[in-house]
Amino acid sequence: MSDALPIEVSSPTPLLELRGISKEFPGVKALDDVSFAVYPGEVHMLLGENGAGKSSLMKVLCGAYGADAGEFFYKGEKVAITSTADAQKLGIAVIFQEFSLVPYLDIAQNIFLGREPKGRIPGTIDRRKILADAKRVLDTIGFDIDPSTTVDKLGVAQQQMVEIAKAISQDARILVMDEPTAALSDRETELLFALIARLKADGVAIVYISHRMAEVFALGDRITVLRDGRRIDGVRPADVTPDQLVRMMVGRNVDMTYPRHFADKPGELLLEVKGLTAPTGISDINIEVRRGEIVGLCGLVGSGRSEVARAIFGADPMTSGEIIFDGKSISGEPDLAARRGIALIPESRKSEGLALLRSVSDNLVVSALRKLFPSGLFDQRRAQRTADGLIRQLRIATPSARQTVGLLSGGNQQKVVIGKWLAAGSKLFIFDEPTRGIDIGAKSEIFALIDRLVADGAAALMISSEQIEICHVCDRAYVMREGRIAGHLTRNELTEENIVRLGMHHA
Amino acid sequence: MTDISKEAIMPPRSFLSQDAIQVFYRLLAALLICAVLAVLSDSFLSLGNILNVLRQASLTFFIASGLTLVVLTAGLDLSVGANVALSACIAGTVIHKTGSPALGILTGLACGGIVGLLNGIMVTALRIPSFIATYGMLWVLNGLTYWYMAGETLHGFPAGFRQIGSGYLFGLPIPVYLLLVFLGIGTFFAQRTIWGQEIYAIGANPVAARLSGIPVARRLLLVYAVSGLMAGLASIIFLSRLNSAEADIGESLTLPAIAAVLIGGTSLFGGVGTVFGTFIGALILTLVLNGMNLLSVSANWQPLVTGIIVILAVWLDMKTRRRTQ
Amino acid sequence: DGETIAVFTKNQTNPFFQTVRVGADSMAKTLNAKTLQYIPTKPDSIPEQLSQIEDVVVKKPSAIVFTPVDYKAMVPGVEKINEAKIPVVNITDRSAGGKFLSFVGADDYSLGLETARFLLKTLGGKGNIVIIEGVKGSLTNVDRVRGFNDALKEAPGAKLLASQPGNYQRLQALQVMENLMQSNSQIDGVLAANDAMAVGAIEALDGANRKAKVIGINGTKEAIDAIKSGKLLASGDYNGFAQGCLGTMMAIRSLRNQPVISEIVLKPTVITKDNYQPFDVPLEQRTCPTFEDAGKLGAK
Amino acid sequence: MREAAVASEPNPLQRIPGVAIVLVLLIALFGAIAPGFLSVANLSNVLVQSTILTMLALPMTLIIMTEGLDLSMGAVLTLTSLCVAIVSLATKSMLLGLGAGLLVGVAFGTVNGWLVAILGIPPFVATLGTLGMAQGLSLIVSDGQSVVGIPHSVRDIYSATLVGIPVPIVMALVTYAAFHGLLYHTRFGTYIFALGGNREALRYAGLSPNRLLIAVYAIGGAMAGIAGLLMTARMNSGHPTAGLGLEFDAIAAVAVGGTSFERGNGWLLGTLLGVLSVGVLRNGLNLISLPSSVQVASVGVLVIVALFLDGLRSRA
Ligand SMILES: Nc1ncnc2c1ncn2[C@@H]1O[C@H](COP(=O)(O)OP(=O)(O)OP(=O)(O)O)[C@@H](O)[C@H]1O
Ligand SMILES: Nc1ncnc2c1ncn2[C@@H]1O[C@H](COP(=O)(O)OP(=O)(O)OP(=O)(O)O)[C@@H](O)[C@H]1O
Ligand SMILES: [Mg+2]
Ligand SMILES: [Mg+2]
Repeated sequence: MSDALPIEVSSPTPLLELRGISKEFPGVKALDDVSFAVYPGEVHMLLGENGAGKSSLMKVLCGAYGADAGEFFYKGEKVAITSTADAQKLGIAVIFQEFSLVPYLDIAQNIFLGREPKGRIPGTIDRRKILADAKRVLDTIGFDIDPSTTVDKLGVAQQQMVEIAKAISQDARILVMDEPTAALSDRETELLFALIARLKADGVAIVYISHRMAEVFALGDRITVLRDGRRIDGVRPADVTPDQLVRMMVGRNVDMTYPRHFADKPGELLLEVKGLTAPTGISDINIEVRRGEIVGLCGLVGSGRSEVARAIFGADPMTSGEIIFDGKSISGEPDLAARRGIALIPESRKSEGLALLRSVSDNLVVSALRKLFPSGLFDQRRAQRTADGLIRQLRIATPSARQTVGLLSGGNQQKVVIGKWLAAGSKLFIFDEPTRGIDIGAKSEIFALIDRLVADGAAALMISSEQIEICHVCDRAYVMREGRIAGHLTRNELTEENIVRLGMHHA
Repeated sequence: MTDISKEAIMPPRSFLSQDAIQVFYRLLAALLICAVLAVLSDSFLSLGNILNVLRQASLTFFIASGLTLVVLTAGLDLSVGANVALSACIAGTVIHKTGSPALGILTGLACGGIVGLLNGIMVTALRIPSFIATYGMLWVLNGLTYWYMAGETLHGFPAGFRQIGSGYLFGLPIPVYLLLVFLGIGTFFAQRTIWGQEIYAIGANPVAARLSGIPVARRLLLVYAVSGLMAGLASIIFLSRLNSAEADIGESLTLPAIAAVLIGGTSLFGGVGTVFGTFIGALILTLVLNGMNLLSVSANWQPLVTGIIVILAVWLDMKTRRRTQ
Repeated sequence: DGETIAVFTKNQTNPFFQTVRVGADSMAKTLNAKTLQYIPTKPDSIPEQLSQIEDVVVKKPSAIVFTPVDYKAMVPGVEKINEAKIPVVNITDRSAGGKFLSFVGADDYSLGLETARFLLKTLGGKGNIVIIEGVKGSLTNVDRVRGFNDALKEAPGAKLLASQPGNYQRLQALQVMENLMQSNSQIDGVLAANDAMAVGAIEALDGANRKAKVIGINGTKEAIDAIKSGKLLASGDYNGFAQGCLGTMMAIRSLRNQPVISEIVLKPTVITKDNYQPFDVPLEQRTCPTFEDAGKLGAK
Repeated sequence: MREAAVASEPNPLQRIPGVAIVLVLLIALFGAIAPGFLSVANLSNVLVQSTILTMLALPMTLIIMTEGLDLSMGAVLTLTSLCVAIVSLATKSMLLGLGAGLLVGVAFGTVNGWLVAILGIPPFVATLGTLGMAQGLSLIVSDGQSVVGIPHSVRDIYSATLVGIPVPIVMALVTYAAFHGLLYHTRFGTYIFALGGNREALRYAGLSPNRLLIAVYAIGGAMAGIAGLLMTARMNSGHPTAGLGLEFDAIAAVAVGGTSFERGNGWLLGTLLGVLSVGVLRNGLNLISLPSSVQVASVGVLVIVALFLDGLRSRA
């Protein structure tokens, strides 16, 4: 489907055009004859399901992957992009989905990695200049931080801001952003949007990958949809409805209202957290979760939601308080919590959720070993069957259960993390940003799944930075502020305004 | 439906698992070395020599098999050799003092296991990287053994006890039976028990393993204790085979054991490898030394040849792994 | 009285050096002096022994009894001792340089030669022989193996089948012997450069139910036991105990301005079934030779 | 928006304690109980004795920062030391000897780097292999014998002084300064952090991690060459087993110094303190004449204690 440009555009020649790009990985045709063009001063949204090939296309575009077939044109002239250096010369800069920061270098060194200002002695770095330059870049994106802070001390959101600063500093003509807001709070997201508006005005072409429908319509000038490595269509936001877009992406109708079968009367008490205080900065947390409920846990980034989740699961130690699960007090390591029926779907799937080099099957059964093989004897075929079942149930896009999990797309990796707890038969699911980086189809599937789980007598505690999601699916929610519970919202009170009001400092 | 299109891109399922393929390549390499040696030396292919090679490989294998589990968790145990020395000296003394081989064997195993457990405690409770913790342990053990032995040699053990290392049963050396037994146990443990699976998971990503509900600290303790226990077993074999022990016997055992694990295809980054691979690794190392002895290769060349073999083996392993992925 | 004598030996693991140390201690006790033992933590480590020399020069003991871990590499160390004007006696391996009050040692070459001759005589001057060498590059090994080879030259009927390294290690010697037995159906004699390797070779022979005459070197307790039981043909005695005694004695005598003997090369003894009794006593019960004995033992 | 940095104290300060506490305690302890420990002559001994290890531990720090390891360093040092001896013996020139040692060291370092970077062999395995090769070559070139009779100019390097300071100490100080400058003030140093911390970041920045990696290992080889010269000078001869096992001492010193084996987190000054701790411990124990078996165990205990202290701090 490499038909010519789909729609009329302001400028006659695109800044950069890719024609007939194909890219194959062992067992996966990641890109199949994809054509794609960006024009100066536009925000080009790239949409698609998890594993559709968005990140791959961008990696081809910036020279990180070599394409198996296809041509590149810069301002109408044929060029070769075979390395990141080639791409940089053409003014292409990328904010990757995975961070490309060096932990023990400071912010300034990270921003200018490979482009350090030269000092007087050959080979040395002009320290004063690099700090000043970094400060200037950070100021343009409104990020107020000391550029000599080492990156290992930064939170996820702060790291994302450094990534953005790094891309901006290259004075790029073409800027690719792969899910830049996935880790950002509302405040930082606003800063980013303002920045995008400014760059647009300067004539920078922006390619923007996102799974958030709101952003697509708020920012996009043009939309290209990929599905299974193929380009499906190119449209303008004004010409489509979200439902139509979703259909293009997943090839079928998806219900985006996340229907919940709300429990009329909540079941018995499953989890009771009393006065939980932990050295990680949370204090006096009181939470109750009943069977059949989905309870939200919201607040700003850094308000301590993840810390609560980790402390309940036993991943971090606690200083005082009590956690009562299913009538019994628990305290100890995660293996105890897991055995009693608590599941944690952690914030960072790559570093905390998966063994990236192992197979999908290995990852799916790892939490359920004791349940699947009560005798203690492991049976590969049984594991494989369980995995195949989960792959079907969760619609995980993988060539087989034997595929290395690290080669799946981000969203599919997330499904594997959820899948392993389904296999374990947990009773309480603690989701820490379960839909981060997950496509719309998968999102509704995951919510349907959670709904089914709780309907069957399980319960969920869900952390999400997307307040809409909380409002749609939760029975009620706790709002956190600075390590404490700032308030509780019932089903009727659960609105975005209320969440924000309780979560802000001047509530 | 998207499912159908995704089904279409699945490659045909290969019949053999990745590990099986790697073991197969290794067997091939071992056979190749055998073929070369058979051409170069008349005596190589004799039954006697083959049993001989197996028996020599068994000592390295006992140490290396426990070590394999440690390496599977992305750890390392540099203290195995020193552990063998201490355990052998203690077990030997007990046999001399009490006259009871059974008691001696038990003390040797217990000594090895306790040292392993201490390693495990350093790695889990004190959170010292295993490479460093076991290096420290190596010197502590050496100090203990030197002090305990004070330059003496233990020798002369009951004939029954000596059968373990030097006896035959139905024409096969007893260590070869032990080798087969432990090869079986090790493979079964690693591949067919959930503990084995958990060990692989820990090696692949310890943080994720912990958050998946695996009792990481306990499994690590187990793994280091098993490694120590196997060193204890090796010390018994050593003692009964050589009918003697002294303080420095461990020195020349550690690096060959590590080399056997690596040649056997276990990755130092954890999560990848098999006990059977380690067995073939031990076999390849032994074959090379056996060949050099049979061909009377000068001593000067022996480290050089061993070094090249280690690099070649691992490089070929990576080559074949990439292709079959 | 009350002098401190620093005694340097090569390692803590070889029984031979233990006998040297016990000899030194025993002599020092008799003469009312004290010993300090300096042993590298890594066996035979050159840099470590050099560091220990530097440290001991600061500490200034009354005298030093010195076994170089390597007879050539340690010369700068000896020169440092000389510069610090600490009297030093050389024992065991003859240092290639530096000034010593006295040398007390055995001659590795004749030790190798005599034991090998004894083996060949027992075999009637013929038969198939293998040599198991010690650590490549160590002086003791070079000289012993040279002695072995020269003895073999005197017996044209004997044939050298192989000369392979066992690195003074028991296990390695055992495995080398096992391997050599595969390619040689008839082995009559084994010349091992130390007792541990000789005993390793005997284990290999026993394991294969084969017989050969084996000799070792050092006269360790283990070797004496093996000679007693008829498994080992002979062991060349290096007499470490006497070396320790006499080295210490010379050092103390010079401090007390008594005459010393500048060179004592102990004659090799080939310990066999016929003469092992004097060696079959625990180290602690052995008595040091007197100064008069020393004169007879091998003064040139 | 003002983002509070989570921990505002500078990075190295956080790590000083483990190794620094150990070193200070050791010096205080031996100063109190070991006669002569605090004398200038003895302290100078400790420093001179630590120079060879310093020269190996500094590049080892860089290599470990790239999530690598060089097990061949001791064996390569042995080989370069022999080369220095053989060449200076043949040509009567110290400089030619040094040149030969450097050449061989760099060659081995480059091979290590090539095996690790281009062939992708894990560093532990690659350098375990080259360890064997260097050891074998040492035996072959020397035929297992010591090399003696080398010119005095070589030996003088170890015993000479420069404005009253022994030349080896001067060399070690210069080396430290050079490594410090290299790691913290040059682009190359920045890239070393990235090699361990995030190799992808380098690739996206248009730099070749492979070439950088080879350079790091080659530096290790070159330093083994220079240390080989010192070793030869120290022994006034070349010997085929002189440096065996030194690589583990170097690794231990790096670890004691607080460099972690992950994500490019390295600290050069810590390494220096680590080397000194090992040196002070050995020297002090020699002076108080504890039984040798205690000395053997002591280094093990030092390593464990220092890392335990670090662990305590990082958890606090
Ligand atoms: N290095 C690789 N090796 C093998 N397969 C890969 C590799 N990189 C990506 N793939 C596969 O290519 C396909 C496209 O992946 P890609 O990361 O481009 O998806 P995506 O659209 O960015 O998805 P997401 O929204 O989840 O980030 C997926 O099936 C993925 O598993
Ligand atoms: N008070 C604080 N000031 C600055 N940074 C903080 C603060 N508290 C936490 N952080 C850091 O911010 C990052 C995100 O915070 P954290 O995970 O604690 O919050 P959260 O409520 O779970 O938010 P989210 O899950 O949305 O990231 C973490 O890396 C944490 O170290
Ligand atoms: Mg993606
Ligand atoms: Mg969080």
